[in-house]
Amino acid sequence: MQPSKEKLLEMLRTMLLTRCFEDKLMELCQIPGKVPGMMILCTGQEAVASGVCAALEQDDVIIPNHRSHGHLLAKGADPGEVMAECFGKITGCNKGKSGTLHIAVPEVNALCTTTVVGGGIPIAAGTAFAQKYTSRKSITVCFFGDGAADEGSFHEALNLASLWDLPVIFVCENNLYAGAQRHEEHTRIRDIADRAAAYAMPGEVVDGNDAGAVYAATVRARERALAGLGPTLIECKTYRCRGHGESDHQVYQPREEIEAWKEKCPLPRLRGEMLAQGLMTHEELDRLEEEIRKTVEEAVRFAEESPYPDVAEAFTDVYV
Amino acid sequence: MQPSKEKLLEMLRTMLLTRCFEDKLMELCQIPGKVPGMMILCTGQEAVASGVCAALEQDDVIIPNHRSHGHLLAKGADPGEVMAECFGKITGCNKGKSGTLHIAVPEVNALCTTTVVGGGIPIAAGTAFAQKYTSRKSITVCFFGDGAADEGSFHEALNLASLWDLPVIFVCENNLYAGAQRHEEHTRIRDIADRAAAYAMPGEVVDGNDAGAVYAATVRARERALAGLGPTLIECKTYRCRGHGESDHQVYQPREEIEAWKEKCPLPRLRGEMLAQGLMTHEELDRLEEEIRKTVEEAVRFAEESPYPDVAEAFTDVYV
Amino acid sequence: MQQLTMGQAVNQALREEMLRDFNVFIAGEGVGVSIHDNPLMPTAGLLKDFGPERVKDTPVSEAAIAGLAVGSSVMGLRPVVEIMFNPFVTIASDMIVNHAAKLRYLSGGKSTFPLVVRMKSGAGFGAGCQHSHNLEAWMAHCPGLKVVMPGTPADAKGLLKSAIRDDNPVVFIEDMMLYFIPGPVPEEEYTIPIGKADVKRVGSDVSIVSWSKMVGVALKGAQILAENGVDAEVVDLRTLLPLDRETLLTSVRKTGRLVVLHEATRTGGFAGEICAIVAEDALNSLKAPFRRVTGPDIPVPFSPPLERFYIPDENNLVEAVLGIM
Amino acid sequence: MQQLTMGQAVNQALREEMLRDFNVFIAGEGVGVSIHDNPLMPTAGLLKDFGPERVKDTPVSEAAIAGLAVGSSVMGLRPVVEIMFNPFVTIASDMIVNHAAKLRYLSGGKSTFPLVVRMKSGAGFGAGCQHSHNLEAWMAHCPGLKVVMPGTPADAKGLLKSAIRDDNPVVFIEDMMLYFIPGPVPEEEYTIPIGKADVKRVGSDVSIVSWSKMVGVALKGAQILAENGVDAEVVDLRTLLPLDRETLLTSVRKTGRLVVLHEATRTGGFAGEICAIVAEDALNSLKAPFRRVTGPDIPVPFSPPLERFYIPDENNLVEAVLGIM
Ligand SMILES: Cc1ncc(C[n+]2csc(CCOP(=O)(O)OP(=O)(O)O)c2C)c(N)n1
Ligand SMILES: Cc1ncc(C[n+]2csc(CCOP(=O)(O)OP(=O)(O)O)c2C)c(N)n1
Ligand SMILES: [Mg+2]
Ligand SMILES: [Mg+2]
Repeated sequence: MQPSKEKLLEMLRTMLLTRCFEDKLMELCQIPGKVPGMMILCTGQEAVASGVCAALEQDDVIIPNHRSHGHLLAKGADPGEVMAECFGKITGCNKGKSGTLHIAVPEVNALCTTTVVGGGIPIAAGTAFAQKYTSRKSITVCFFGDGAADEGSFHEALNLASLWDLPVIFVCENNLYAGAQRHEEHTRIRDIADRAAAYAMPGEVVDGNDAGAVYAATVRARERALAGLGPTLIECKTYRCRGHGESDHQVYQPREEIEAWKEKCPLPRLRGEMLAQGLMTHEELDRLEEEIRKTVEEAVRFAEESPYPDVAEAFTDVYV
Repeated sequence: MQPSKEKLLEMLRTMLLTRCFEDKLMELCQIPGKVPGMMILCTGQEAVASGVCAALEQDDVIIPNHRSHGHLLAKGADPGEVMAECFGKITGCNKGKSGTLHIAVPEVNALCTTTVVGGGIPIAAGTAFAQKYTSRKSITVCFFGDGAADEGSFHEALNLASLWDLPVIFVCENNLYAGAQRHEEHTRIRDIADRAAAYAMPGEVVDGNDAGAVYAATVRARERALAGLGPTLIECKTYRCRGHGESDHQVYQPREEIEAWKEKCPLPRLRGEMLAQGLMTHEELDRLEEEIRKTVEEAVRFAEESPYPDVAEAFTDVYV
Repeated sequence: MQQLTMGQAVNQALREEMLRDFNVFIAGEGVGVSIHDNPLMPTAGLLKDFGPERVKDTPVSEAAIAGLAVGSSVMGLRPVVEIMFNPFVTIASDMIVNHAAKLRYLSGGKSTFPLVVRMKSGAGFGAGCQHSHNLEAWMAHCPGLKVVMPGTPADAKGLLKSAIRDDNPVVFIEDMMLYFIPGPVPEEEYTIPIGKADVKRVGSDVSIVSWSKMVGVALKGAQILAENGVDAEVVDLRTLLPLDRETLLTSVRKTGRLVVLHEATRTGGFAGEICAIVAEDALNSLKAPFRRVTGPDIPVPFSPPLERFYIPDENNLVEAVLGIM
Repeated sequence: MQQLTMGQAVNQALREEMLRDFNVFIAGEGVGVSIHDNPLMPTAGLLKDFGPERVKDTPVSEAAIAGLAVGSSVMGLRPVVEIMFNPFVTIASDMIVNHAAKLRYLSGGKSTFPLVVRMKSGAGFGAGCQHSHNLEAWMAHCPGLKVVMPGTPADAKGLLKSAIRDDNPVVFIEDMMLYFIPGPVPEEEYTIPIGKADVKRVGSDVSIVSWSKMVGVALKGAQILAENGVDAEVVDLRTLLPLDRETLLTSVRKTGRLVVLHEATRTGGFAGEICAIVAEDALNSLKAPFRRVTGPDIPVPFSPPLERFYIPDENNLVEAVLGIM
């Protein structure tokens, strides 16, 4: 299904928001003491989260991984609260206890975000099981990387999900690297989508820099899941334009490769398409970008002005 | 490659030996206090271990699983020592510390036998890595069940073995059941061999009740491994004619299914073929069976007459 | 009162909770169709009575089983999943320890994980060290989990019902040997609170602290000690996490002597925690050095005489107690 | 003497042992090509010097990494594999605990497993509880393993060389914070025996027992205590399994006071083992109750003030010591 104008706009907005949000984070984390911990950003991969989430309803669950800002913002998380969480402030989505690596936003059904590579995949089988068990009209989407597809958890979870026809979409964001290991240095297969066959599950390769294609594939897989036909594995081919974290200088990523992929950046692509097709004017685009800049500035202000949690907070939320 | 007369004889011998050995064990374990622990037998599956091991050299390593008697005897383990180990005697292969579930016989390169389902698979990648690292002219065979192919360890190990072209053959003995769960109750795919494609590895389905076919597939895979071309997954379709253990009354295995598979029993099959092709006379067969009966009797006598380990033995072998 | 084995008591608890709350379901390897057609096993008959939608046989995939529990519980279900034997919890431990135990904290208290992981433990079946390996100390070292290890059928039933109703992840460890020993279980509906120890025998000379199968050994030992003029108190912790410090300390302050008895190997075992607490908070009351009676620091051996030697018994206990009297 | 950080010391040890013995190889996620182009990291430069045959970057597959160690070691190689962060050892724990630690015993002593599993531990990097979770107590509860946790660069180098030459499986845990703190390391070839504690400061009033990063905290604390008239002895265990009971007991018998300091969470932490040993074998020498100074029973929080609060520091230690003087 081709995305409507509204959907295209929604995707463009979340992509721009994610990019702007993360550019800001990258800037801030250079200031000592400002943003603690690692900065794992999805620059270049924004079309995946945006395309997927545009195809979902509020009730649908997503299980993000360590590279989650795009997932969260596309699912509708509040930028200020996500930013505050990255800062470790009490007003953050998780009271500052999580930090950037495992932000969960249950309000928008972004659940169980985990930084254990592959850890979200069996959990997604579990949330989808609950959706089926209680006959909800919703599904689960699990985001993970190409590296995660080598973990045992991937295998066990996909087998189980297929066996029980669980309403879940496994979205592999193949950004060509798992840490410093290039795709062909961590597995012999070219397309991770081919692994779906090992579980009698449909698998599909999608251009992960084409938000519309990601959207369309997700819509199809979601319909399948809701119809009780079980899970789908969607591999989105994309690229990690930055290092793994803020301190990774990409020495192992060929310059030309980075440049070539920057050419394929999903943002100018969608923006260009929309302008070319007359779905949006330059003026509207400027206004949108300005609005997003403001949103992110506001998010940063909110995060900066928020207090750190009181030490007593360390002891809450361990148990109910 | 078709097996020679000698190979056929070798396979028949180990199959008969395994059957006779296990029939005896099943008899003995009914006597309270005689053979402790569980009795996990490979009745009906003997052609797999026999066919595989006939294609191996002494230097080749096998990694057996919980259903190991056939693997061990086919690789050349001493029946008396294996029997004594099942009894828990000090003369057992492992001084009585292991018992039937994890008998290892390093003398014949049957290493690291494990009763953790799927546990042997990553270990086999490790032994094969060592064989490659030291340029040995030998390979590793890993035996595991259909159930084990659902464990995460299967996935991680096959991916690694393929990535590094390790000289290993993964032999899945698909006996149609993982515990009480029938094949289609634990996975959606029909042929586990199809999973090989998920690692860009060749996968092959073999009639696991045809020792010759198993032998031929192993020879091919071994040549491939020795040539540096990497691992192969061989799925041997067979059947667990007894319950999972001695106390399992097979209530979940349809009577007709058991009967049908008994018809396909690999022993009469190979025996019949050899007699029909004139590779062996009835007289020679009788002599062979008699010899095996004696070997097993002798093994039982050895086990029975051997002492239990002294309690002080409990403390040895924890560390070097 | 009805006489039930622990397997039957667990079965009753599962049955009652599944009847009470549709959100409760069970999953695991062979929890429905099983290789044991034995009515004493904890999940016997549940498939027949509740159907395959609520009694889920799984592939041999411990990580997925535990992940199923994590994911379904955050959605409001109350999964009770089974890891067949304690050492296989290793494979599920990322899900249990890094996810079930931590995701609530990581969510800032927004998500809850009302799940139960049941597993069998204990030596004595000639299964060897890859089946028999008591790892309760691992689980009790993980904030965010609760760890329950009942020693009697009645405790098992009441505690499992509490575990299922608890909004936190609970690891529930059943010693297999207890599946076959009957004991009294109340007929009427009841629960037993998690986190409360139980003094199974009142005494004044020494506090024997134990849990699970070893509680029975402790009581046998106390009997022999009584014949030798030593009046032992037997404290059954029942829950290791959260620990009932109150009952523990009250007992040791009274008796002045501490012996901890567990089947797990000694070094790094949970007896250390008990000793530390007492040595921090009740040192003044002590009349004698502590003693730990535990499995030796070896993998559980298969051979019957060695396996018997491995498992602590009442004689080991009596000897240890008499040594500090 | 050369000044090296622990990362550099580990690097030297790996380098020297790889030069000495072709059977030594290293494997893990990013041990060759790494996201850290930082010369202070333990495996920096090894790929360049030893090539991809001996420096093996692996897929993100912790169970396979540990299985590779088990299988290659039984064949006579001496793998040194890396599990990136301590909590990920859960995924490898079946291989380490049920296989590396037990298969020798199960073989009746016929097979040996000369492998090393290195892993990073410790809070303080704002990575949160799925990266920061000290689980040394798990490993130290497993007979068949050795567990080493050095506190200085020199100890790390000497102990890692011993670990690589040891014919048993060794779990070698490095606190990441120590990667960036230089200390003196002998120039000449040396090893340090596994299983020997080291008295890092001699004192007479209290025994502070610690390991890994917390040894530095203990020494800082001892300094402050000295200014307050308390003469503390600092015992660096260095190896948790096998434990040097002798050095531990000698120290506590001398000082009469025990404070155990570790970063891991309190309940079920390895301090319990230390307390138990002392309460069993040196109770008569004691002048005061024990104290444990540890991480609180919570997952490691992310937010800077909370994470700082989590990690025990010299003030917590001093307060605990003064409380029992
Ligand atoms: C179980 C586990 N192993 C290792 C790591 C360290 N680590 C963090 S991200 C990462 C690479 C993951 O690659 P991929 O799945 O492709 O995701 P990407 O980072 O490329 O988005 C690794 C190895 C981890 N967090 N969890
Ligand atoms: C990790 C693990 N989980 C569960 C078990 C219990 N168990 C023993 S054998 C078995 C079935 C294995 O099935 P399969 O791999 O097909 O081998 P088979 O027994 O059929 O030969 C199970 C579940 C185990 N030993 N290890
Ligand atoms: Mg990636
Ligand atoms: Mg099977």
